[in-house]
Amino acid sequence: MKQSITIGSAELSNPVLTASGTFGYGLEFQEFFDVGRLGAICTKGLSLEPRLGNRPTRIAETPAGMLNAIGLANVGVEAFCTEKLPKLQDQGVTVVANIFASTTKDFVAIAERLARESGVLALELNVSCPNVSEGGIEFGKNPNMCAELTAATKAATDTPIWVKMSPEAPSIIAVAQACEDAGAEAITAINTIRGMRIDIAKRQPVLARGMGGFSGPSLKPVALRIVYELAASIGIPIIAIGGISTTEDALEFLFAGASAIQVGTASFIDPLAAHHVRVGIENYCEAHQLNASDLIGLAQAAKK
Amino acid sequence: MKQSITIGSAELSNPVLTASGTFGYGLEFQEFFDVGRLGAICTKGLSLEPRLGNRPTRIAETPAGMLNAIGLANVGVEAFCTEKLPKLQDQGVTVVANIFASTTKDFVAIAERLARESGVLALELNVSCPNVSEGGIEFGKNPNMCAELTAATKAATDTPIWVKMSPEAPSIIAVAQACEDAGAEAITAINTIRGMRIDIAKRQPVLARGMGGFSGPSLKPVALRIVYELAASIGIPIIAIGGISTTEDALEFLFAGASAIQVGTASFIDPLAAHHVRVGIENYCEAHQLNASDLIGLAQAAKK
Amino acid sequence: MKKLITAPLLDREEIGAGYHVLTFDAPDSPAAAPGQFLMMRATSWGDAPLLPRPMSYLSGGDKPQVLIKVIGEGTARMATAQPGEEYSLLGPLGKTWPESTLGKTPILVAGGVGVAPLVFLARRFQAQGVQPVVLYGGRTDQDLPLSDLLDSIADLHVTTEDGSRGDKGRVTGPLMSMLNDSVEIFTCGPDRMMAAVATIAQERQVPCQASLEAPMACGFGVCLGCPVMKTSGEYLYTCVDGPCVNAADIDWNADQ
Amino acid sequence: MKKLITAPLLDREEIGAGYHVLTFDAPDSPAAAPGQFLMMRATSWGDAPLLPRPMSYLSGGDKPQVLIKVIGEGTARMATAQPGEEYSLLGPLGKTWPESTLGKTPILVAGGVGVAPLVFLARRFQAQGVQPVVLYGGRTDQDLPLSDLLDSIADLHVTTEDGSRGDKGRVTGPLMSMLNDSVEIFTCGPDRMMAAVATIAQERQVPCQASLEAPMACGFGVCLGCPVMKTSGEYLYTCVDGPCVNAADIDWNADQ
Ligand SMILES: Cc1cc2nc3c(=O)[nH]c(=O)nc-3n(C[C@H](O)[C@H](O)[C@H](O)COP(=O)(O)OP(=O)(O)OC[C@H]3O[C@@H](n4cnc5c(N)ncnc54)[C@H](O)[C@@H]3O)c2cc1C
Ligand SMILES: Cc1cc2nc3c(=O)[nH]c(=O)nc-3n(C[C@H](O)[C@H](O)[C@H](O)COP(=O)(O)OP(=O)(O)OC[C@H]3O[C@@H](n4cnc5c(N)ncnc54)[C@H](O)[C@@H]3O)c2cc1C
Ligand SMILES: Cc1cc2nc3c(=O)[nH]c(=O)nc-3n(C[C@H](O)[C@H](O)[C@H](O)COP(=O)(O)O)c2cc1C
Ligand SMILES: Cc1cc2nc3c(=O)[nH]c(=O)nc-3n(C[C@H](O)[C@H](O)[C@H](O)COP(=O)(O)O)c2cc1C
Ligand code: FES
Ligand code: FES
Repeated sequence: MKQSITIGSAELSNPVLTASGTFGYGLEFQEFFDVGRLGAICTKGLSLEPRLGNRPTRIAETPAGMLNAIGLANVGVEAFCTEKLPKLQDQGVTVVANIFASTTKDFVAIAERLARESGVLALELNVSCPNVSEGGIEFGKNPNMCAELTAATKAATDTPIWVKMSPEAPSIIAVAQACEDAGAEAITAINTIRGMRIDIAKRQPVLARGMGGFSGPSLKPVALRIVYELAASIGIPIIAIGGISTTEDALEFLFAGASAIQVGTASFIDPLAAHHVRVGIENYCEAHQLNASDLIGLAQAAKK
Repeated sequence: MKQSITIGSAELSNPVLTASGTFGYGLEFQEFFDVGRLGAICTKGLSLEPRLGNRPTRIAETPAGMLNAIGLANVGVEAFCTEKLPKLQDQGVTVVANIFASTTKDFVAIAERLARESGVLALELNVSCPNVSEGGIEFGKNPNMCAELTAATKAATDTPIWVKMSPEAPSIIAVAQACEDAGAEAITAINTIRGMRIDIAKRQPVLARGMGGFSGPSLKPVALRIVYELAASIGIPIIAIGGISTTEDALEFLFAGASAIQVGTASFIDPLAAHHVRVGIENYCEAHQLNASDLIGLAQAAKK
Repeated sequence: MKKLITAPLLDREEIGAGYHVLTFDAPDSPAAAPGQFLMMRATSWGDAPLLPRPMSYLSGGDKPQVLIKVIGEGTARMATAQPGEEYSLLGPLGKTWPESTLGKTPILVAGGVGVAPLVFLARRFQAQGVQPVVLYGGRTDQDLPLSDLLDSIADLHVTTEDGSRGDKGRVTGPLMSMLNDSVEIFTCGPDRMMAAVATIAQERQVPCQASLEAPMACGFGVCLGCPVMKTSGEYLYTCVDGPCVNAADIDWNADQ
Repeated sequence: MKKLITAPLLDREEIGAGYHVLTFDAPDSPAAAPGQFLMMRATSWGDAPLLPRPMSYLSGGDKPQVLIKVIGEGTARMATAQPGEEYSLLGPLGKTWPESTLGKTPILVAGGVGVAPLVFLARRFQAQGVQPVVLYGGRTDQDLPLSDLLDSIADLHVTTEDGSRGDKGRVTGPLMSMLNDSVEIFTCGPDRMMAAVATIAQERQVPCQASLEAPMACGFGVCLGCPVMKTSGEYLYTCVDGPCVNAADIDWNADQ
């Protein structure tokens, strides 16, 4: 059955992507499976300049989940364009660039730099990272700011703009609607929620930054609820993220109304997770004689 | 070492309570251990009139957590006062009445009814239940409404008022500060976050109401972060809830700045959980020669 | 009185595709009666799966047994449990089957894994010198665990939907032909089967007891997660007001 | 090249209080070199504990071994694992110890469970016909797993802080007396021990390789969870740039 999915002006070969920050720059997984067969990969968040990231401890485990406070360590957009992107294109990998800045000006500059390259399917604006002090998430909490940012980056590039939601926005629906009105082609949801762990022996937070972003299977019920709510509230496609490890998890999100999904933390537990989910959805579609696009929103109809 | 803890004008024999809705009316656990030795129990949420609750399916499991949409089924404040409370007093159980209404008037009426009884240590205002359509959580999201409600119930009774926070408030800190200013003697945090599961085979939400409140170990990192933030922002004691199953979990919350903790979902997995946590904290205090009150906020000092 | 104990698995026997009998070594186990259940989980589950699973006693005593069918993660783990593995067992919970009305012939109507509390009941009848009739239905002959055992202690009639064993069809067919003033029904199985049995019983004015299922978190009346609608318009809570109930009290058409 | 395989536990041997050697039956295991590690978790863990745990190879081949010390939930589960239990093993990961400089005598400085990658290294030296010196320190004689094995393949010197075995004190004492132009150091153990060894090595201008530890989520460079500060002011990532590094490159005083 047909696996392709339309996200705004982009066509994906299938609805399975990988989540930013959990899949490196994509190349690291080629040893495990053919990454080019995924719908797309989202890069680690790219900033205008390279970033070292936060000091350690950066990660901690929680029940069925984890915390991270990486602090957007990345090679910077320039090195990405010259060192990573050509290899990804060589290997036939579809790339979504996740980008981050603390000012509209810098977001626009990154978008412009990427616009000079071919082979970037979409820009995913990360306005929802809880792990840096400067801005970023402030855009994601405020509908007006987020809409302005969307419009500004859109004006700077022909590449479609996707906006990645923070679950901590006072009203995610308002933010998503504002982005839709401003020309975003898709909403990705959700980024991590801030969480914490305390080291009993040291009597201090485990993470050097105190808090970190909470991800993994334990996040799934909250992410699913948000996607379900968003799907009933906006007209553009939703790309769902949050604790997706298995085909069943992915189906839950598609049934809830997502057009595609991203596998995140699960890739740490099983580097082949995204591959298995892609094959699993394909098998489900065959077994039920449905195209992948037919799965979208099947559980919305049952709404009371 | 001394286990007693002061919460506003109330003195608790120790910092371990049980969470509303997870401990029935307290009597059900007497077969397992002496409930009177806990700091207190919080009753199932009481409304002015008895409530049947939502139709099934009301509960579902999630990774290291669960969802519930009970819909505040309860016997009503009158039956509680005549049938449950006398027995609890007989058995020496310290009782916090968790109360719920959709209007200030009804909140006040419940407070007035309970004021006629002795043996209620405090009223915990549930302004954070995600599982009923009428009001409730609207109070918990809005600092002004919540402050007015706090003041109104406070005026109606001499019993101390605690207010239970919703993690979905746009600013929990603002709500908590407003309640403090309005005379609340403690803040309890947190109630559940809304979550969801979809039944793949039926292609519809597992819960009849679609969504439910997410609780259990998986909620812990988010609850801990909120308690840590609140502790730095308000002057009244915090009673922490969210995924506490073990002594170590409880210590994390005390170190984060809570003055007491509530054991919730864990009582379903092990009806003796609260008992074990109480004994565990006592042992920890002996081993480290600290009073229970010395534990409060030990990890706040380490803040960066 | 209910008690929380930890007990090692003594033995696990696979008795057909997806069905296992688990036996625990629990000398301090409190006495349990047919129809009662326990909430069980292995210590090794850690935080996930989180909740204990409700399972009917297949037998009580100091070596309590359950019959499990693999459904999801919890039962899948039980189906691979090794002897020695430690379980927490909370029981006995809920209401037993009421005693039989004097002189009436009990007809036990079982479907699939619902057979467990009926086997235990059949043994109680056997001990009382009563020979019950058992009507046992499944989709195929693969879905009739413990039928050999039942054959030895009761007057067993089997139906399968595909005719691979016994009469072809459902239990309701033979059941109708058996009903008269001197019988009473005890049933446990899929909701739809019990609803059909209850309806027939009501039409024919035959007493009918049913053992209900509902998702459960606590098992002893504190989470309020397991309501079932009564004809009176109120809820009963399966874990404390059931699982064994008078079928006539239940609104079998309620949207649950 | 790294590979993800699932392999049953072949054997678990407890070799002292809290220490266990796990052996896997992994005929399709890729070749691993001393100092490399794998990310491992049992299939039975389900969703919790979530992340695989990094463990150094104690030996490679088609029956790879690890030495584990019980620290928390993951290692506690490993310490009770039964033969046959299925593990996922992702390896080999990270950088091996560099080859020894021609003609220099290797001194292996081990602390506690850090001994594992050094035992594997000692075997490589043995195969190359080089007899390494091993300096092995623990708090008590309970904290010296595999010391008998080491005794048989290396020139072993033991220190304990309480004097219950070998010299009383820390490894740094004997180490200082051994340093000269013709030796080089390979060390793995607690951070503080390695920092002390690295400082001494630097003062005496002796080459020193250290195998680092850091919390890890992925183990192959994609989560960016495992940075360690270098003297250059940049981070290296332990899983891909290490775990074996030149000790002189590390800022041992950085607040990690
Ligand atoms: C009082 C009582 C007695 C029971 N006695 C037995 C018994 O003797 N033997 C036995 O095998 N089972 C019995 N059950 C059912 C058993 O509790 C469930 O099959 C089990 O909890 C499923 O757990 P799981 O982790 O394998 O599946 P889960 O992962 O929890 O669920 C897997 C799928 O099965 C569905 N499911 C969950 N619970 C039930 C249920 N109760 N009925 C049907 N589908 C369900 C879920 O919605 C989900 O889609 C009893 C239930 C009750 C309430
Ligand atoms: C490259 C590498 C190789 C390793 N090789 C071995 C080995 O051969 N044998 C071995 O036993 N261990 C080894 N470790 C350490 C091992 O990974 C940890 O002990 C293990 O992950 C702890 O898991 P847990 O679930 O038991 O404890 P957790 O529950 O994860 O942690 C329990 C407590 O231990 C602390 N902790 C977690 N990780 C570490 C750590 N790396 N060091 C110290 N404390 C920690 C936590 O903060 C927590 O307080 C290695 C680590 C690395 C990075
Ligand atoms: C280690 C780590 C790093 C992450 N880095 C980024 C990032 O750079 N940009 C971003 O938008 N999201 C980042 N995320 C968030 C994920 O893309 C995803 O939204 C989140 O983890 C929830 O999905 P999951 O539960 O499947 O992991 C990161 C997550 C993790 C765990
Ligand atoms: C089944 C169930 C019923 C609950 N009912 C109430 C309630 O009536 N009133 C209330 O304030 N909180 C209620 N809660 C929320 C808990 O008191 C607690 O805030 C929440 O479950 C988080 O804690 P936990 O993770 O320890 O369970 C309920 C929770 C559960 C699981
Ligand atoms: S299972 Fe909790 S009340 Fe019935
Ligand atoms: S452990 Fe993930 S980058 Fe090193």
